[in-house]
Amino acid sequence: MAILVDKKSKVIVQGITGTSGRFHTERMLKYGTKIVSGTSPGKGGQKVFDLPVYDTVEECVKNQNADTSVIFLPAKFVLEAAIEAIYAGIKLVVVVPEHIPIFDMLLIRKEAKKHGSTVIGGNTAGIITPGETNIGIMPDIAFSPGRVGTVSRSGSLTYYVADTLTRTGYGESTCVGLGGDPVLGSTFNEILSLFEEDEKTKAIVLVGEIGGVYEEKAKETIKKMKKPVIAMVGGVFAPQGKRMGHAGAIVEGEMGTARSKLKALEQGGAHIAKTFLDIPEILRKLRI
Amino acid sequence: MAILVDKKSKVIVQGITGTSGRFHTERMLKYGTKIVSGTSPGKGGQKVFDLPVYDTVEECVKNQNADTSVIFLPAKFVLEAAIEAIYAGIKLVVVVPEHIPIFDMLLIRKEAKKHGSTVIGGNTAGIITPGETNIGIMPDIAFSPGRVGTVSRSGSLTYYVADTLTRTGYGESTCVGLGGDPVLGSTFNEILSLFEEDEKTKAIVLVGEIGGVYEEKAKETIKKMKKPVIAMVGGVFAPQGKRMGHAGAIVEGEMGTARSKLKALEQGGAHIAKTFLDIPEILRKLRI
Amino acid sequence: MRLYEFEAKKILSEFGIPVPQGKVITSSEQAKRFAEDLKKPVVLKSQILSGGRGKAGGIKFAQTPDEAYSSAKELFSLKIKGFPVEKILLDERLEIEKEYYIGVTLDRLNYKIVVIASSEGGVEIEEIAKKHPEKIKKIGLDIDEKLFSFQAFGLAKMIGIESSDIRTVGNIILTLWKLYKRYDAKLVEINPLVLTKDKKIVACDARMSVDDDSLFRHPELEKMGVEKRHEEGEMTQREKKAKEWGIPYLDLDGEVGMFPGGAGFGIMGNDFINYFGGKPANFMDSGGGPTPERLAQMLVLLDENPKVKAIFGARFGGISRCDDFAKGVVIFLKEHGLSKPMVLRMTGNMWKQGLEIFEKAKKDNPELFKNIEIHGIGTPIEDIAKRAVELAKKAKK
Amino acid sequence: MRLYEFEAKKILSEFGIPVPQGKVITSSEQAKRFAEDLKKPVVLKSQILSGGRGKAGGIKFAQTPDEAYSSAKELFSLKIKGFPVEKILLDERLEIEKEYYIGVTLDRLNYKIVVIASSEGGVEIEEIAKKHPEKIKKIGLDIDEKLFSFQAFGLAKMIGIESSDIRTVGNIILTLWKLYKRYDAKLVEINPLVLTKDKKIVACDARMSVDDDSLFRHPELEKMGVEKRHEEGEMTQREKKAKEWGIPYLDLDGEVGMFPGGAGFGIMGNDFINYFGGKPANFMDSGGGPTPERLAQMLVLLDENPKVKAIFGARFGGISRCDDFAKGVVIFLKEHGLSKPMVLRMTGNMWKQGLEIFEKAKKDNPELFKNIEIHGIGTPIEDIAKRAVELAKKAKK
Repeated sequence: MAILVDKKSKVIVQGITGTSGRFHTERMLKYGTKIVSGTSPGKGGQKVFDLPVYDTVEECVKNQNADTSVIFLPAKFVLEAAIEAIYAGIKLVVVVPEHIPIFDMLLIRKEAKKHGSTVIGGNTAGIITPGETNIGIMPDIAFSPGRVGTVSRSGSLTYYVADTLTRTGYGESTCVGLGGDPVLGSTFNEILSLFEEDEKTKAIVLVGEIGGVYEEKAKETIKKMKKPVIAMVGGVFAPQGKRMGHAGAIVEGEMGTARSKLKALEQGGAHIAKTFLDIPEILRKLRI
Repeated sequence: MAILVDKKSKVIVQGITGTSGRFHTERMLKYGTKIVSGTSPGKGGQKVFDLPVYDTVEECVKNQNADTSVIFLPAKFVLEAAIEAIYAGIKLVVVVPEHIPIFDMLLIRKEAKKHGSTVIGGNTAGIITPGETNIGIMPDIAFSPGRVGTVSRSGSLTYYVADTLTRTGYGESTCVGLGGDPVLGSTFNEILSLFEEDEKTKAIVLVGEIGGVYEEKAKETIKKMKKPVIAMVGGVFAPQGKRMGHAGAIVEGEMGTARSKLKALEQGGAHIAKTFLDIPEILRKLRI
Repeated sequence: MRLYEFEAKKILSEFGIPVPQGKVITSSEQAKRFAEDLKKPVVLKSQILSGGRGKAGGIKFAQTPDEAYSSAKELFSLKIKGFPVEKILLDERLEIEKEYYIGVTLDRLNYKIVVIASSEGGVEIEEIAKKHPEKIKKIGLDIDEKLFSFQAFGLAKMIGIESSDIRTVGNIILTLWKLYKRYDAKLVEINPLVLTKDKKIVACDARMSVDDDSLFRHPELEKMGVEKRHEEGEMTQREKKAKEWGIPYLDLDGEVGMFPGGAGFGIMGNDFINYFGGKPANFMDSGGGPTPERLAQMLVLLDENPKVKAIFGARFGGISRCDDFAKGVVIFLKEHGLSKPMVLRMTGNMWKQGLEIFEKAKKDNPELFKNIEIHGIGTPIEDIAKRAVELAKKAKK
Repeated sequence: MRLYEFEAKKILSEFGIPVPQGKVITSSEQAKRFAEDLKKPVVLKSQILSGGRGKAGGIKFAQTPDEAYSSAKELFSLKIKGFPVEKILLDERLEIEKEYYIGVTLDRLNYKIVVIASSEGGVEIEEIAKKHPEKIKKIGLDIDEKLFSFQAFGLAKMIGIESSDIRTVGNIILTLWKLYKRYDAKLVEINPLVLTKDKKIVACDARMSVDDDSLFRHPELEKMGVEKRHEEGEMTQREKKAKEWGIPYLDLDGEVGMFPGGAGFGIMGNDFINYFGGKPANFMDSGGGPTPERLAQMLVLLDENPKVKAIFGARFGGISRCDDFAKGVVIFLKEHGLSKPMVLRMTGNMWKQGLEIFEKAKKDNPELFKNIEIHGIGTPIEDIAKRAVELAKKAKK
């Protein structure tokens, strides 16, 4: 098992005719991801890697029972693309582009909740269930199938964690990129709850960073969980009031410091890892 | 019994410090209507006929358990006033002013439905349960307590009908002014259904006029009703494309003609009255 | 309240929707001159506030400036539904490959704004709905809901627009919805939306109707010269006068002058007159509690109208008192006099006092009342209507 | 991204919210002149992008133009949080009767826009929240929900505004929410909103922060001179240079130059350096698959910085390939050279090929690599960080 996606997921690429849409479609296909079609309004009827291109997501759903979408479009087109997918009945929308305007994400989130869809991102590296499907831009090389679930706001940290878990033989059930933008389609809480229900997942690694309050809020969920959560938070020494690469990575006032996040996570019962090497060590101690 | 309002209704007047607010407050009080307070933002603390004036409806609800509101304000302030009442938990909002912009009424209706409130009007003469409460601008003189429910889009026709019912000894359970505006807070269907459930009401007189489709749609409800409905529709000889006094009284294209309304009502099983004198005659035949 | 085609097109064009090159002309000379400037075949379209313009001969085509001149001359001599053609929209003539319908309207019953598109442009939407309901595609939106681009693209797709054009047509649909919201419209339609032989998308004809009651928040319409008017047809001189006085008033074809209280009874009273074999000369609404001044204005409108042979008066004293009403009428009779016979019923609040006022005035000056019959609660209103019809018939002889 | 107080006040004022009479000045002479024009006591407020301005002595009062001159002079010689004061807002000094707080902000967790008001103006809202949570009133709205006037009036009422003023204050709250929506703001607050002794309501101080990522739809901000900047503090020269190059870069206080891949690792790598006893000189993000040109720019930023004593490099080849990365770095070394010691780890996609490229280049020109240590997957990244700290310490001696 896995969460959110597996080898049966029927994936469409929104923006498939663009440069990065095309590039990552090829990569994902190579991994074995079941991509069924793509969209590009005004380019319906074209083909990309033998996949049909449609004008609307509705057609992808009607013709091919698509249930998952990954968006490769400039940030300003994401609002439309994500809501189109949600309205068409897509159950998981993966928003790869970064710097989505906050107001747009608020509306996307609202519509997603209303229609029962899940959105991950913006600025997510995607989601991978190793050995089954890889949706987004995560590099295959770091990942191997296994028993740890990972959820992270950062792509690069995800790779280091995956690499660590692969080299120490744990592997991953599913790895979810929550995204680096300030307002996200999903929260740590929601992904943690999914892992808690997933049979294959024995423990969860949560990787947070400065900015926002999603980590702080995860405390409540972790408290109620049976599975152990190992948490790592970047930015303990981050400066105040300055964005660090990710749109969402900024300490504003007293909100969003790594220390407050670590404190909350620890209060919730998470095991804190300072470096990547701590992760397999904690897993060993927990006898996972 | 009665529908929507009775002697226990705790009424507030929105716009109580204005000329017509003041005038009708005095009239309603004289009838015995239980007016508990009024609002006028910025004039909180004043008194009108010994009634407290508040800045917000919320205060009327908190301090006096108000459950009904009647609005006496210029059309352009009705959107705010009605939604304020709805959000504050007022269960019945009576919109007396006419010429409420259509878009405003759409939003009022949506919020009312969402919050479980009923709105009648705009451009309603109000609602009266004779002998108990009179909310709006209906002249007491025409009405007497009794067993016929009336619902009408026109104030003047309401008075003629009431007068007829009074003089022939039937009287009225409750008389509801649906309103003369093009988009109304309540529909014939909804009021008919309330009368159907009301013990005191033995028959219903529905008075329609050209414009809109509320009468046509009443057909479905009338079909399902056990109580007889007597219908009268004004404007059989109305010209095309011209507003007749009421903002809503206009035949646009093939929509809203009196003939189509009468046809639908008759198909639904309503007894058609051409003139006021027909009403008591039909009632007699029905042995009401 | 309906806008002229040229007004609607001006608004569309301001919002970036392509319309034909065109100009409003008021003389045949202008038609020629503008046709010369255009250097293209043209179409001349009478600007009237009603449908069925084509069938009434209100649209003409012209190949040359001279033809434009003569066509314009013909149109300017035309009356459509009784109203002379005063303005013509002279548009370049499009070479049409395909016609579509797009529109935004109000569904009052479901409290929705409905965006509509059809592959069958060029005919009335009601007709398409009857003949090819399957060729009409709709999206219903709440007032606080947004139309998304993808929905507009999808609508374009559904009516068979080519993939390469769905952005263009979709954006026009989106713009139409924005414009609808922007102007508190009741209806905006482009019919037909045309795909020309050279593959351009153009709004060939447009219709727009706005909510009269929202005009207070659209001063920009007034700036464009859009004033309160009928949904169909022009206002008569008398209607304009009544409008200035603030009296809801319509001229009708008959001979019974209507002097009622209340819009609802105004409408129903007109039916009564018809039921009893007469024809009303007008519709009128007094408003609640009319002042003596307003009563005078109402009666002037009837008295001055040569078509009016007799007057049907009805007053239900509600908020307003019958005694005040009677006083007002008496003042008018004394100051102006009434040249037509009138039958009047007065009932409701203080009706007895009202009748007494009339009685007294009549005693003082019987001459003023020689053509006036006044009734109270004892006479059904239906009998009054019958009597008015009788009086009108008698006066006609 | 934060706006200066004077920018925020300009926007408030354009929306009709009353602000004190004021002017931005850049010299003490201007201070004097404007104080003379005003003919009133004034307040001089340093324009910096951070809180705590008052405690740092950044605000001064002056009774006379001469005092304004000398106060301005003092402020212009001041550094607040390391940045010189370059602009002063000179405002008329208000005679304050009562201070309130009103603001609109984002609740990311609940995905709501929150309208906030408090009777306790003049202190930070976080402080009020701690000391008097009961004195804060809030309304949470969805992005597609409207704030109604009555809600704004109600909020004003709840914080104890007099009935006679609730329309004025309510309308300011409503305007603040409109302005928040209009500008894609993250925060707009008026603190304090002041009731003056002569009973006027004035926005005495204002703070506004907008969503950097929505700037593409706000060209009007650029027109006002608002460019991308920090939430707090000014940009350094090097940060501005990096910004021109499109590289996310921050100057920090330490001596270890950070040459990482990925924003997340950039943040975490800084922590690692600290954990192991060092201090990073910067934060940097390469973006995915940096070009040779970008790699060169990144290294230039570090090489030119005299504070940087050693460089910590990390590359996880994901979408980008390690061989391409190695090629880019080699090109830079050949063309520019690197004057600082660097320890670099490269792993992931094609890491072996990348190492081979380095090995070959080193063999060809060992001199270029004399200060560079290159590691592969065999060495944990933590050890690399430790080594970078070591190298920096050694270089400092």
